[in-house]
Amino acid sequence: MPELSGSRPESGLELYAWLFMRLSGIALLFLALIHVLIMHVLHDVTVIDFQFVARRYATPFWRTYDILMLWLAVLHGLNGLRTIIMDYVHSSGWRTVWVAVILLVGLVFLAMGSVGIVTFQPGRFALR
Amino acid sequence: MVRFFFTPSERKQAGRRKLERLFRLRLAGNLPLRQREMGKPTEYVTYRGKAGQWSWLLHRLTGIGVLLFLLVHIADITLIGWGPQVFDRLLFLYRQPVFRLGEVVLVAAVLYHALNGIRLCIIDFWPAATAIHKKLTCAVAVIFTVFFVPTALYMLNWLMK
Amino acid sequence: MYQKYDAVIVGAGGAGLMAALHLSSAGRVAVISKLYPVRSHTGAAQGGIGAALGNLEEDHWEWHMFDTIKGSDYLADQDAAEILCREAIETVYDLEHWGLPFSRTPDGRIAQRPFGGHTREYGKAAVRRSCYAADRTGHMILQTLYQQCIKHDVHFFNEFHLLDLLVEGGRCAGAVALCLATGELHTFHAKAVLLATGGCGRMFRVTSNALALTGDGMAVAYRRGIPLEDMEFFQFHPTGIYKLGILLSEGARGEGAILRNNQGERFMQRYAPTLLDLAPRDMVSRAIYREIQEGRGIGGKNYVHLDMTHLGREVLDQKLPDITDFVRTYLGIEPATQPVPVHPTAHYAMGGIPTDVDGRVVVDEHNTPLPGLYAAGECACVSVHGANRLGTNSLVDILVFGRRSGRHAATFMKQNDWPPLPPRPDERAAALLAQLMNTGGSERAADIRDTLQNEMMDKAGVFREAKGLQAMREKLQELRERYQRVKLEDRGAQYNTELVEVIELGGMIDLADTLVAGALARQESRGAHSREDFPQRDDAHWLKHTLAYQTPRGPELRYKPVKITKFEPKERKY
Amino acid sequence: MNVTLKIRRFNPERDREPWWGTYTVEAESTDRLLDALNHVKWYQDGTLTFRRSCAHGVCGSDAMLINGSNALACKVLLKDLGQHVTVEPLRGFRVIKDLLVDLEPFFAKYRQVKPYLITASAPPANERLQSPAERERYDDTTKCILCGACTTACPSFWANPAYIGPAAIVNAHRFIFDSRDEGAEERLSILNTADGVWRCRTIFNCVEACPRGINVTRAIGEVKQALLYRKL
Ligand SMILES: Cc1cc2nc3c(=O)[nH]c(=O)nc-3n(C[C@H](O)[C@H](O)[C@H](O)COP(=O)(O)OP(=O)(O)OC[C@H]3O[C@@H](n4cnc5c(N)ncnc54)[C@H](O)[C@@H]3O)c2cc1C
Ligand code: HEM
Ligand code: SF4
Ligand code: F3S
Ligand code: FES
Repeated sequence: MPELSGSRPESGLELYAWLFMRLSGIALLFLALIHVLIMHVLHDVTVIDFQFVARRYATPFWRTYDILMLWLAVLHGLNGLRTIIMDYVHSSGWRTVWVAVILLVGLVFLAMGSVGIVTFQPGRFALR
Repeated sequence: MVRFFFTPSERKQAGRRKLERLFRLRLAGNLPLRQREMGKPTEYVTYRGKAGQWSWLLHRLTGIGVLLFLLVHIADITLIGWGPQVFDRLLFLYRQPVFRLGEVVLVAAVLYHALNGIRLCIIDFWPAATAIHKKLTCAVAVIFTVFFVPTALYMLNWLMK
Repeated sequence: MYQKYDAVIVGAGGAGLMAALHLSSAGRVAVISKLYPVRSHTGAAQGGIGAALGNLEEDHWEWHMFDTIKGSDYLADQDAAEILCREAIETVYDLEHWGLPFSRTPDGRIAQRPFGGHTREYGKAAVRRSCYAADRTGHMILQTLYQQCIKHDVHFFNEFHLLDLLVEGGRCAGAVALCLATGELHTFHAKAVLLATGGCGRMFRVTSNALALTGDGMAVAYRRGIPLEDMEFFQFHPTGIYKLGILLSEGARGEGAILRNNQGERFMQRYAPTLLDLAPRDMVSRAIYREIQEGRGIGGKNYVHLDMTHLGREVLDQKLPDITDFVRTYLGIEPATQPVPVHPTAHYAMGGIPTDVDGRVVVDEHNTPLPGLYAAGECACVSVHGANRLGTNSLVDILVFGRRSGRHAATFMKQNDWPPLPPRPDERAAALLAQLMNTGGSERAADIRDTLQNEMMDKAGVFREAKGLQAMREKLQELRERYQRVKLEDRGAQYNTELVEVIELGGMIDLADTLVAGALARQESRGAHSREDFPQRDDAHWLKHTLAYQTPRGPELRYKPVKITKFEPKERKY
Repeated sequence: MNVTLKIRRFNPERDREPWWGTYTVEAESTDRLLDALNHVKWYQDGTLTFRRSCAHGVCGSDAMLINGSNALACKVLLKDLGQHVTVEPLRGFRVIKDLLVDLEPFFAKYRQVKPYLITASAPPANERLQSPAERERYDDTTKCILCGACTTACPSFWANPAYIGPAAIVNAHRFIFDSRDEGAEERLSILNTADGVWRCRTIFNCVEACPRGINVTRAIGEVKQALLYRKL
C-alpha cells in the first residue's frame, strides 16, 4: 500500500502542546479571572496608578502571581496563535517564518514582562 | 520515544510524500485541476453549523483578541520601571472612554474564553461528556450572562454619573 | 487505453472482494467497479449470514443443506448446495479472523438468530443459524473485505463501467470498461476475468435494490453469447417499506416481529402453521398478496402490517437499529409503538450467469466451461438457490463461491498464458457508445425505464400468467424499439452518468426479455415463480434449469438437468 | 408540493466558473431529496451529475451540502427542507462535476490509518472470543459508511486539508478499541501528529453531519485520551 498524504514522523510536540493548553487554561482560569476582577473590575483605571502598583508589589506574593500569570498567558496565547498559523498557513517555509516570529515575540515579551515585574523598585522613585 | 526534531532525511521523506500527494491529486481523473472554490472565510459563516461551530469561532476570536491586549499590556506594564511620571501619563490614556469601553469588551472576551475553555477541558478529559455538549454550551452561555451583566453594569457605572 | 493484468475482477461487492483477496497474492490483479467498493450493495444486507456454527443450539451443515434444497423447491443443484453449507462455517470464521465485528453471545461467541426457512432436524422447528452484526451484517462484511483488500494492496479501478467482455477463440481474453472520470475506454487484457456485478432488481418498480443494481454483468455476458440460467426465478421479499421498497430485514421476524392483516390477524398461521412468519420468502410474499387480493390489506390498500411493537424499544435499538431508523426516517413511524406498513419488494435474482462449483462460467447444457471466464455472487447462478433463495444464503453464496472462483482463477492464471487479443478489442464497446451518443432521438430513457419497471411489476412479479407474460413480451419489443431512439442530453466525456444510465437500461431490457421468456415457457409454479394458470409444481416436466441464449429473434431457451444427490424432491410444506 | 431546487452546477468541459441552476419539481412531501434530484436528472436536465446508489442511507454515495449543512440526499425528506432547497457539493474536496467531488484524497487518508485488523497471534480454529461488552466498546464507530459528510463539515479541515479528518479517525477508533486488535500502537503513532487528531478543535460539526448518528467527537476524544495515557 502506498504511504500517503502529508504523513510526517510522529512527534510528541502536539500532544504536549495540547495538554499544556488545557492545563495552563485551567490555571489561567483562576489567575486571569482574579486578575481581571481585581485590576479591571473592582478597581477601575481611575484608581489604578503608580502608587497602587507600588503598594501591590510590596509583597512578593503578587509579584509571584503576576510572573506566573505572565508566563502562562503568553505561552498559552502564543501557542494558540501557533495552532491558528498551522491551520491557515500551509507552506512549510511560511510556517517556519511565523513560528520564528512567535518565538521571538514570546521571548521579547516574556523578558520585558519578567524584568519589569522582578526589578520593579518603587523606592527608586520619590513617592508622593 | 517522543521526538521533537526530525532528521534531515525524515524531513525530506515527508516532503516527498507531500509531492506525491499533489501528484496523485493531479493524476486522479486527469481533469484540469480546479481549485476549491470555497476555502474562504465565507465557509465559516455560510455553513449551517450548530452551537459548536459558533462557540469555536468565538473562542478563536476572543483568544486572539485577549492575546493582543496581553501583549500591549505587557508593554505598558514595563513602563512602570520608568517611574511614576511616565506610567501615570500612560494611565491617562487608559482613562479615555474608548478604552474604558474596550475594557468591558476585554472582560467579556476573557470571561467567555475562560468559560468555553473549561467546557472544552471537560469534554477533552471526559469524552463521554460529548453526549451533553449542547447542555454544556448552554451552561457556558448562562454562566457568562450571570457573571457578565452585573460586572458590565458595575464597570459602566461612570457612564451614568 | 490498454492494460495488462493476470486477472481482472469486475465488481467490488462481497463476491468480487472475496475473490480479489484470494487472487491478489497469486499475481497482478485489477478490480474494476462502477462504484467505490464500499458503495456496493452488499453493504445493504441486513439480517445475517447463515452457517451451522451451532453456537446457541445444536446445528449441522446437513440440516442447513436440507433447508436450502427444500427452500429452493428442489431446483438447487445439490452438489453445490452441499459445498455452500459446508464451507459456510469456515467462511464465517475467516471473516471473524479478519476482524468482522459480529454481535456476540454472552460467552463471547458469534451470535446467531433464527431466519426464514432455516430449521433443525429437517424441518422440525426454527433454528438459530444466521450469524449477524446487529442488522448491519452486509455493511460489516463489505467493510471487512475492503479493509483486507487494502491490507493486501489490491489494485482498484473505481468508477469504471464494464461494457464488454473479450471472448477470442473460445477463451476469455479480457474486458472493456469505460472510465467514468475521463470517458476513455480501457481494454483490460487478462488471462482470467471474474464477473461479480451483483443483481438486477431495478427492472422492477418496487425494489430493495440500489439504483446501481441493473444487472450489467449478466447483460454483457448474455450479449457475448453466454446463456443466462433460471432468470424466471426472481425473489420478492415480503417486507419492503410501503411504496419505497426499502427492505425491513427478515431479521425483524427472526427477532419475533409478526405480520398482520387489517383484522389484526396473524395470517401466516393459515399459510405455514409450523414456521409461521419465518416461512420462506416466496410463501410469505404470496400470502401477503393473497391477503391483499382478498381485501384484507390495511385500509383496503395494498399493504399489510409488520408488527414489532411487542419487541420493546431495547431489542429494536440493539438488534435492529438500522431498520428502526429507516422506519422513523422514511415513514415517520415509531416502530416500538406503531405497526409498519409493508408489502413485497423485488429483491433477489436467483438466476444469472451459469457456473460450476468453482465459479467457471459454463455455456451449455453439458456444463462446458468457457476457459478464463468466472462469475460469482448474485450475477452468477451456481445454482444453490434454485427457485427460491433462503434468507442469509446469499451472503454465504457470494463469499463461498467468491472464494472458490478466486482460488480456481489463481491456478488457472498460473498455468496459462495471455490469449491473443482481437485486433481492435474495444470495437464493440466503442460502437455502442457511438450509437448512443448519436441517436439524435427523442425518447427519454426515464420514460422507457418507468414503463419497464411498472409493467414488470404487474406482469412478471409475484404472480404470473400466460396472458400477462405474453403482453409483457410485446411490451418489451416496443420498449426495445423506443430504446433505439433514446435521447441523450449529456454529451460530455467526464462523468457522463446519463450515458451510464442509458447503457444500464439497455441491459435491463435484455434481462427482462430472458426473465419473461423463461417464465412464459415454464408451465408450473415452483418457488418464486408462481403461475396462476399452472399452480402446481410439475417435477415430471420442469425439474430442470432454464438456459436463455440471445438470438436476433429474442431469447432461445434450452434446459439442463438438476443435480440431485442427497434429497429427493418432496412436497414443500412448512 | 412544488419544490424549487437551487443547485450548484459546474461542468469542467463547458464552464469556467460554477453557476446556480434552478429547477422546480413537483413532489410529495415525504419524498427524499434524492428523488427530487433524480427527477431533475431524468425529466429536466440529463446533464445534472451526482453520485447515488442505495437510496436509503447505507452506501454513502450522496453526501452533499443541503441547505447549508451536510447530509445524505437520500436521507432527508423534502418536508424537512422547505420549498426552497439549496444543494452544493461537499466543501473542501475538489469539485469535478456538479455535485460530484474528488474522493481520492479522502480514501487515501482512510487507508493511512491502517483500517484493518492487525494481529500477531495465529487465529484459533473457531472464532476469537469477544464479550458483548468488549464488542459494545467500539460499536459506534463500526457504523461508518465513509460518506465524507463529517470531514467536509469540519472547519479545521476546510482550513487545512492536510488534516486527516474525522472519518479517518473514526475508522482508526474502530480498531484501536477492538479487543482483538493488536495494532493500536501503530495507528496511534500515525494519529499523533500535527495533521492527526490534534488538529481537531472539538467543533462538533462532524457529529451534526454524520448520517449514521456516530458520536464522532467522542471517538476522536477517546483517541486523544488513548494517546495521552500512552505517553504519560
Ligand atoms: C436490502 C438488502 C438486504 C439483503 N440482506 C441479506 C441478508 O441479510 N442475507 C443475505 O444472505 N443476503 C442478503 N441480501 C442479498 C445480498 O446482499 C446480495 O445478493 C449480495 O450482497 C450480492 O453481492 P454481490 O457481490 O454479488 O454484488 P454487489 O454487492 O451488489 O456488488 C456489485 C458490484 O458490481 C459492480 N458493478 C455492477 N455493474 C458494474 C459494471 N457495469 N461495471 C463495473 N462494475 C459493476 C458494483 O460497483 C459493485 O461493486 C440482501 C440484499 C438487499 C438488497
Ligand atoms: C482564562 C482562562 C483560559 C482558559 C480556560 C483557556 C482555555 C483555552 C483552551 C482550552 C484552548 C484550546 C482550544 C482548542 O484547542 O480548541 C485555548 C486556546 C486559546 N487561548 Fe485560551 N484560555 C484561557 C485564557 C487565555 C488567555 C488569557 C489568552 C490570551 C493570551 C488566551 C488565548 C488563547 C488563544 C489565542 C487560543 C487559540 C485559539 C484557537 O486555537 O482557536 N487564552 N484557550
Ligand atoms: S463518520 Fe459518519 S459522516 Fe463521517 S464518513 Fe463515517 S458515516 Fe460519514
Ligand atoms: S468538526 Fe472537526 S474539529 Fe473535530 S469535533 Fe469534528 S473533527
Ligand atoms: S444513495 Fe446510498 S447513501 Fe444515499
